[in-house]
Amino acid sequence: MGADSAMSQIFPKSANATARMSLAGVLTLVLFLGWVVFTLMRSSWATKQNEFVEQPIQFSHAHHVGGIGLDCRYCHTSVEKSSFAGIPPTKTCMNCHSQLWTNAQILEPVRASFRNDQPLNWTRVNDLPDFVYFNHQIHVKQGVGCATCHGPVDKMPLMYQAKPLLMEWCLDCHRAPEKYLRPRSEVFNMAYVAPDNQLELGTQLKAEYKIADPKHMTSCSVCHR
Amino acid sequence: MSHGPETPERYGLMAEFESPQTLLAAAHAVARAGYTKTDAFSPMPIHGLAEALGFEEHILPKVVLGGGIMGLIGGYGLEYWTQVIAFPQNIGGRPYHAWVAFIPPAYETTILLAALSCFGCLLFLCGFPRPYHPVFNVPRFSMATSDRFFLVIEADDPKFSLDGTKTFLQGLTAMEVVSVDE
Amino acid sequence: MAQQGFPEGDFRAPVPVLTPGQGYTSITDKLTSIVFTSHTPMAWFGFVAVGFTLVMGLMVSLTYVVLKGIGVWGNNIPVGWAFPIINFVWWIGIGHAGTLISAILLLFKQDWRMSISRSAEAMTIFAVICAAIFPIFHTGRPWLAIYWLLPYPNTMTIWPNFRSPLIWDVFAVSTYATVSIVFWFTGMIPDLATFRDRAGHPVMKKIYGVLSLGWRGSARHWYRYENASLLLAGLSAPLVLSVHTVVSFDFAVAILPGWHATIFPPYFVAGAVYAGFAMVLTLLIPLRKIYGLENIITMHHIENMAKVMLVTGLIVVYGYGCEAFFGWYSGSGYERFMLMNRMWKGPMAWSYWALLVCNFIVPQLMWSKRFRRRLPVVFLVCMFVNVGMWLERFVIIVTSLHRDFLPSSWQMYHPTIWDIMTFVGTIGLFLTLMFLFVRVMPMIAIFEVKTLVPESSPKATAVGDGGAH
Amino acid sequence: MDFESIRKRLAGDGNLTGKAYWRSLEELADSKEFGDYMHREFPSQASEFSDPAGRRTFLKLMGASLALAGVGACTRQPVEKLVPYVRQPEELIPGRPLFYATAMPLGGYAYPLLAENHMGRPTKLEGNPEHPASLGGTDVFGQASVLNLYDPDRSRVIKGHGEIKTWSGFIAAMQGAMSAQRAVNGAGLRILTEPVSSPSIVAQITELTQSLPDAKWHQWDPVFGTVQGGATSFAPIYDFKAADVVVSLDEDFLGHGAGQVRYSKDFGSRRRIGTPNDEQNRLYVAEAIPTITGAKAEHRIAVRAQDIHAVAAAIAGAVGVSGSMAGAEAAAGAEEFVKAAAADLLAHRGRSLVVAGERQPAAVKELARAINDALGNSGTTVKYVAPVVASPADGVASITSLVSDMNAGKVDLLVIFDGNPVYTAPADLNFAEALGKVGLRVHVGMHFDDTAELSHWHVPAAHYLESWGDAKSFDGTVTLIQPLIAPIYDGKQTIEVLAAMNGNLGKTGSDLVKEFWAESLGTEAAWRKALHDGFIPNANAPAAPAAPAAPNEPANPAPAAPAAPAAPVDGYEVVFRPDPTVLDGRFGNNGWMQELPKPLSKLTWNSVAYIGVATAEKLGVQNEDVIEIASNGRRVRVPVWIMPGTATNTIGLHLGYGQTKLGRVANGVGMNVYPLRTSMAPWFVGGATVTKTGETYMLASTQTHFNMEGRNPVRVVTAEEYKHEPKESVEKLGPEVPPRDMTLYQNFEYTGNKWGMAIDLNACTGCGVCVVACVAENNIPVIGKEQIKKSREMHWIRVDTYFEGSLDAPSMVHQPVTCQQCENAPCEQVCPVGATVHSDEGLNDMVYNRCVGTRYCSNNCPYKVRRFNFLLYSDFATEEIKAQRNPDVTVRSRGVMEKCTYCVQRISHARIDAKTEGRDIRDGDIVTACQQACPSDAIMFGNLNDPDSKVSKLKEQERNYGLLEDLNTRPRTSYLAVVRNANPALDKA
Repeated sequence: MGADSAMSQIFPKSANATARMSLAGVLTLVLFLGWVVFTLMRSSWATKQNEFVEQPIQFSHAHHVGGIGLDCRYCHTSVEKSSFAGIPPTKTCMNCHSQLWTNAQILEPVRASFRNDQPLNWTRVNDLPDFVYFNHQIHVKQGVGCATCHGPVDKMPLMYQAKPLLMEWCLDCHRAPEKYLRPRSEVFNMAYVAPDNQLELGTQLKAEYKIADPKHMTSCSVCHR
Repeated sequence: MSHGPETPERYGLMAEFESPQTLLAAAHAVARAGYTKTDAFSPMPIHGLAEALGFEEHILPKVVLGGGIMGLIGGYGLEYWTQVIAFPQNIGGRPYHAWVAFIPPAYETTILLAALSCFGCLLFLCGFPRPYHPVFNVPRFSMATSDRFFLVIEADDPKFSLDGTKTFLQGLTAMEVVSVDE
Repeated sequence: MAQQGFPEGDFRAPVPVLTPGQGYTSITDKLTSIVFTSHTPMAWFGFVAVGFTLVMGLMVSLTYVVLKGIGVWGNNIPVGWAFPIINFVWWIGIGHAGTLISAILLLFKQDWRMSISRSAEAMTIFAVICAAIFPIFHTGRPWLAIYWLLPYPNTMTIWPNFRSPLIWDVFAVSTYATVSIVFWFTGMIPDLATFRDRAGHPVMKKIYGVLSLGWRGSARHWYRYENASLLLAGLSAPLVLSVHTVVSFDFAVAILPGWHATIFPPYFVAGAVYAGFAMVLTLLIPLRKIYGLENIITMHHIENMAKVMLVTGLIVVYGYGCEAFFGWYSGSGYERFMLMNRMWKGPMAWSYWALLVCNFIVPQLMWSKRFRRRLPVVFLVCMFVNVGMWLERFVIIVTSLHRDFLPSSWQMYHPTIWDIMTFVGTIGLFLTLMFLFVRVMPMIAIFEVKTLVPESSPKATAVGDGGAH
Repeated sequence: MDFESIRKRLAGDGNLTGKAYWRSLEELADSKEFGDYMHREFPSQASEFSDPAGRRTFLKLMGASLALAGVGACTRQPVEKLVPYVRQPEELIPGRPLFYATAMPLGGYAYPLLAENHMGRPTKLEGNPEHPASLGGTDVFGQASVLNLYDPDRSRVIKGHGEIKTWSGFIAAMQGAMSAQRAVNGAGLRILTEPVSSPSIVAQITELTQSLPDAKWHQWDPVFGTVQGGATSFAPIYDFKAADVVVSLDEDFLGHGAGQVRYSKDFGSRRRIGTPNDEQNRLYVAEAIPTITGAKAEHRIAVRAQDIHAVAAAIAGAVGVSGSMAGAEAAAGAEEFVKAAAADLLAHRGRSLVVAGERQPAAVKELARAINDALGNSGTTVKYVAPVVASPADGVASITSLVSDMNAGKVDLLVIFDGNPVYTAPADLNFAEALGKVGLRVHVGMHFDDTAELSHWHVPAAHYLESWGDAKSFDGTVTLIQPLIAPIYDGKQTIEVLAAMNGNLGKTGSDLVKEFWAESLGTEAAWRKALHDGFIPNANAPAAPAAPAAPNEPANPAPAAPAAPAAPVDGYEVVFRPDPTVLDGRFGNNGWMQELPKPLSKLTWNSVAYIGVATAEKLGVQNEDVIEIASNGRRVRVPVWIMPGTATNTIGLHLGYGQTKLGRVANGVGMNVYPLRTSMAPWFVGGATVTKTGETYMLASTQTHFNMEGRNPVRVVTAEEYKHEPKESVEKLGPEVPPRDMTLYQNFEYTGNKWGMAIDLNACTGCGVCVVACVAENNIPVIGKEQIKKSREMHWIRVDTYFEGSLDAPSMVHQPVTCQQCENAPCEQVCPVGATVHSDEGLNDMVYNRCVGTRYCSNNCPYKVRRFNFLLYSDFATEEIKAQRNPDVTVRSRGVMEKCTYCVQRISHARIDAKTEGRDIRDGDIVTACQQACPSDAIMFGNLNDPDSKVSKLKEQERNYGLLEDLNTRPRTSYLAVVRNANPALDKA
């Protein structure tokens, strides 16, 4: 065993610093990745929040709701009677557009649809996973304003998803509805602004509308079947 | 001899011994002689060697205990917060705070953190990782991990003097005494 | 430790752990040469080849399972758990021997552990790896199970259910894996340093240099090191007991007759150690032959392990007894039926008797010193125990499930080829990892073995060593 | 197995289009020989290849699993389209189902239904509560028939001489043929239909036969109107409500037939006792092979079908029916039974009832009537009216004469409406051969089946949910059929084809039906009301030949003098019965029905030979052994299933299996026993020989153990015990139940709604309707025989059957078991991810999208009611099927656990509607699918916190008990014990 043969110093002085740096580096990297995942889950990339969606017709809610002042229910007829708010049949569009803008190019798809009895294919904007059973009827009834979930639709030239629609977002309200409730009369009012005493009002409405306590509202089967 | 062309700064003097017994004896002698900045090297643990060099330390157990307590509190805290505060749910009619069921995970986290802190603390105290160290500059030191025993007196020891210390070491049945460069 | 005046042949006279005539140099040379040799023994290639082939099988079967669903296995309702969970418990059990040897024997200052502790620890880690495959892949949606079982802040604000023994499992097994690895690595640092200094090739030197973190055998480091080892051992001991206790909770906490039994924790732990030692022997007997380690892993070791097996085996058998007694004494019709079904009436009664033969009858050979010292016999007995412990889990899981409360839901269970491929595959994985480890890492704790050399004791007077320099 | 044949099939008979090619590949995988091949080559793997789930390709799997991964992981959702109407129907509210009254015509009878329609898709059928023949209940066929609508194997094109033709092309051809017939007064024209009660269709046919006096109208249906030993001039209508004692002579009135639902309701009303002192009825049954009617009987004897006449005669004699009874003494081994039954009958004059077997000779029916007349039951518990279906009543005679005409070459034009006579006609008639002698053969049917293949023309028929029409229910009530959807495969209705033959073209079904009823109903309003109600009360259907009187004023034709039938023959007796699930085979391509366990044997996907224990011992066979049965020169091979309680030397065979042309589900499943069935003896024949072949054949049963092992999951007490010590008698049958307060934990309080269910086992007949209803409501997948065999059935509610007593004369009990919604749910505690937790209303929620599939919950469920998607069971590939799915229930994917949730979707809807109306949920607002379908009202669901709810009242009864309650699971579902009102004279227990 020739020990002399081997030089026993195999690393330069700098190696010590490098070693410790790399150790620290690994730790920070792990933490960083964790942070990345955490934010990515909630990012608008994952939730599609605030994304404009390509539609067969560039229908402007801003114009129809904000401008003309149509009520939500003129088109979304079943919002008070059904889980599904309802997408207007072409007929509804033609009610007006058989007189107005009858040869506007942008409306051609609508007329075509009406002529050929071919439905329009809209792209869903506020899209919940298929295992979530959201019901418009009850939310509208219990004083949850359209704008609370759909945002300032009257100011949206093109429709986009205003809220993340993540489960934590739903639960935020299901755990403490008083934070968002408004009088039934104001549900369809786009201009409504929450009063300063929202919590007070909300608590009072909650009692008045007999809204169940969080124990019920956070039961799984309320939304998942 | 492995001196570079220019003479670099000296780390200390290293004496080589043949057996644990001789090393241990030498260590006692060195301590008696009043040297403080010293160290001994052996391929396996030799009981009483560190003490012979006048070394004592009791941090490790305390750190481990601390780690354990953190693990316990952290683990049980997590369970309590998630099951009772964050999202309480009626699971099979069991209470929200089902402390009986919460014991096993808390127990495991306790051990986990204790063990990790023990390992971390060991590295920290030994200053690992430390791939470079002056003593490696001595070629024969490569045998310190197989069958040779070494003793070093560092140059910045107050009592250190090249010749005096060298002769002193040679007096301790050292097989050989060499100088160690930084 | 020299003979302190015991009369000749007194059993209290400590047996030398190593065969006499071992020195630092000879030990270092011998143990480093295993890795730094130019010609690897043919047997090594043989084992790795076999192991690797089986690993391929494992990959295929796991892919198929993930693509098609666990329906390709034999599981059904009522037998919701079968091969995968049996294998999981079996592997986890095997793992326990390693920790037990290196931790508990260390606390009890059993010197003979030193020659075998390292390989046993390695075995632990590889066994846990094999075990971990099953709980993940046996779920219907592994791609979710793999992270939904962990408590992390998610967008659903949902947390795991800490009342479920499966979550306890997640914590226990992951902790066990982590701590074992830490313990194992800590133990290797000085030996890696030895490798660093013995390695010829500069790259090898560098690699081992990095791994050994710059260990130089300083007295202060040794002092802390021994402290740390003791502390880790002190932590591992309760850990290893808790792990199989928690695994047994998977069953004990359920209401199923045949699962719902208070005896399970101690009985499972004993079983684990039993299986573990059997596996250690199964590995070491060939290994010491292949690498000619007879001087370091002596008959003394073999015999001690055989004894431990015998004892733990008897504890396990006592467990069987208790199960039977409780079943009868409970007075519960379900429990009694379960026993009858398990032992006589049921279509799977064969498995119960086979398990008694493997775990109870055959190991009794170990009472005789003659057999304990005859390697083929010991090896054979270990094989029986390995099989027996697998059968034990089969009996507990499958025969209890297939006939539970409502006669209308009683059904049979038949494994499929994919069940078998997956199981055998993990054995291959285990072999492969084990032999790769032997090839590149110190399979025996060099520095510890050195402390067994007589002159390393400070009191010894003899100077000089058996080795040459 | 030779690959040649497969290759040939792949190389393809020319008519395979690209799409069809893949379908045919699947059929290939289904084909018998391929199946066998798989079994031999890959014993354990067969399933993956031959079950529906297994037929997914790897790629598809990959896709699916990735999609699944998407569900949980933070990946983006796939884009979803919204397609609104162009012009929205005014009554429609998007997202809300509409209900329409309609009816299923089967064997000439109407089965009244309410169809649930989601945005134009009929998804679920329920009984019509207003209709006297339904009262809200249905039978299994009513529930399952919605799946036939979407059957992907229905024929989609008109075929003429092997080529695809148009409707006008067909009309042209028909007009040609018809004009030829007009020349000869229709001498060569024959029309073959199934039994018809539809006034409008009858009108069309009459118009035809009047204009062509020599044309003949034949009727054939292998089940309905098929009589042995002559037809009777009258049809009985029973009133089980009024009957204290019922004697059934080989009649399965609870298990089969047009009256099943109403009869079960009435019969059940005499079993759903409220207090221990309520009088319940008593049922005596003499039958050859066990039926669920026999299972309900207090006293049942197994006698050969041939000997029923003797038993009837003996009873007649004992009750003193005038005139000496032939063979009255010959009731071998039944003396005791006869004596007791007769005594009981006499003791209940006017409140008793003798029911004669539909499949027994006229003589037996006449005897039964004589007895009822003698006892003064006629008019109180039974009414005898003229047959509801239009003549001819004797299908066998009808088809026999048709075949002889065909053989004689008298038939130039044969139009076959529905049915598959080539497959079902009596074997001795050689219908297929005779068909070859017909000049022009036209087949109108839903499938391109055996008959279609041998016909020149095939016209796809419309499903009744696509048709306008009318039919009479068993009691003569005229019931209207209105379409829920336009014909999806462009099918034509019988009435349209007939009209075309009559020359009035261009009329839609609705025109024809409406026209027909216009005058009889008068106003449009009346018509609308009739449509809404689904039936026309007491309508005197115009123009129907032999106009049947409506039940309330019975035209009471007197019976002919009882003529003794042929004397019994020794040797083995073969008894043919319609299959409980596929009937005569017409439901063969219906996956739900194939997978619905047969009531007593729990067999799926197969037909077997039911034999008694003694017979089995004699033959030295056991289950799955294949025997060969030979009867007058013809032989079939069938696997054996030992059914305790089958008459010795009797072999029970079910029709409808072993088909080859129907579709992907039916083809190659089971054995075809029609070859044994002759026109002389369509229902039972003696003197058969049986040999053991030594072969075995795999049978898949969902229950393998029929013994209660002394655990009494079903508690049975005698009426006596129950009267004297109501509570104790029931409690002592189960282990002690731990007191509620005996717990370390504080019990959860359920304020507000607290859902619970009670199931009256005394009323349950074990018919299995609840199972099909649940399947339809909850999108439960069909998994195939292999998977069933592996014990992976997916039904959320199952009907357990237990046998007790002697092997030869066992008593049988049924128990529908579904998730018990335990308050201390063992499953919840062990789920690592909290995928199953309790709702505040006490539901045991199952959150599919959270489930990772450890199956721990199932292991820990003592009831084993949890179901696991071991493979990708839900059919994501077959577009047609998707339209049937209930949009309110998640379609579960691979790797998740699923189970009953008390139809939580219905609960949610009721809750939301109640809240919207600002009120509480009323008792009865929520009706679970199983409860709704149950023909004997055995299932009750409601709020346990409402002391006045029906379910609370039921749970107050002394016979109420919880299943395995001793485990302290605290089930929300409880059972009401069976009370046996045995005749002391016979009771040996």
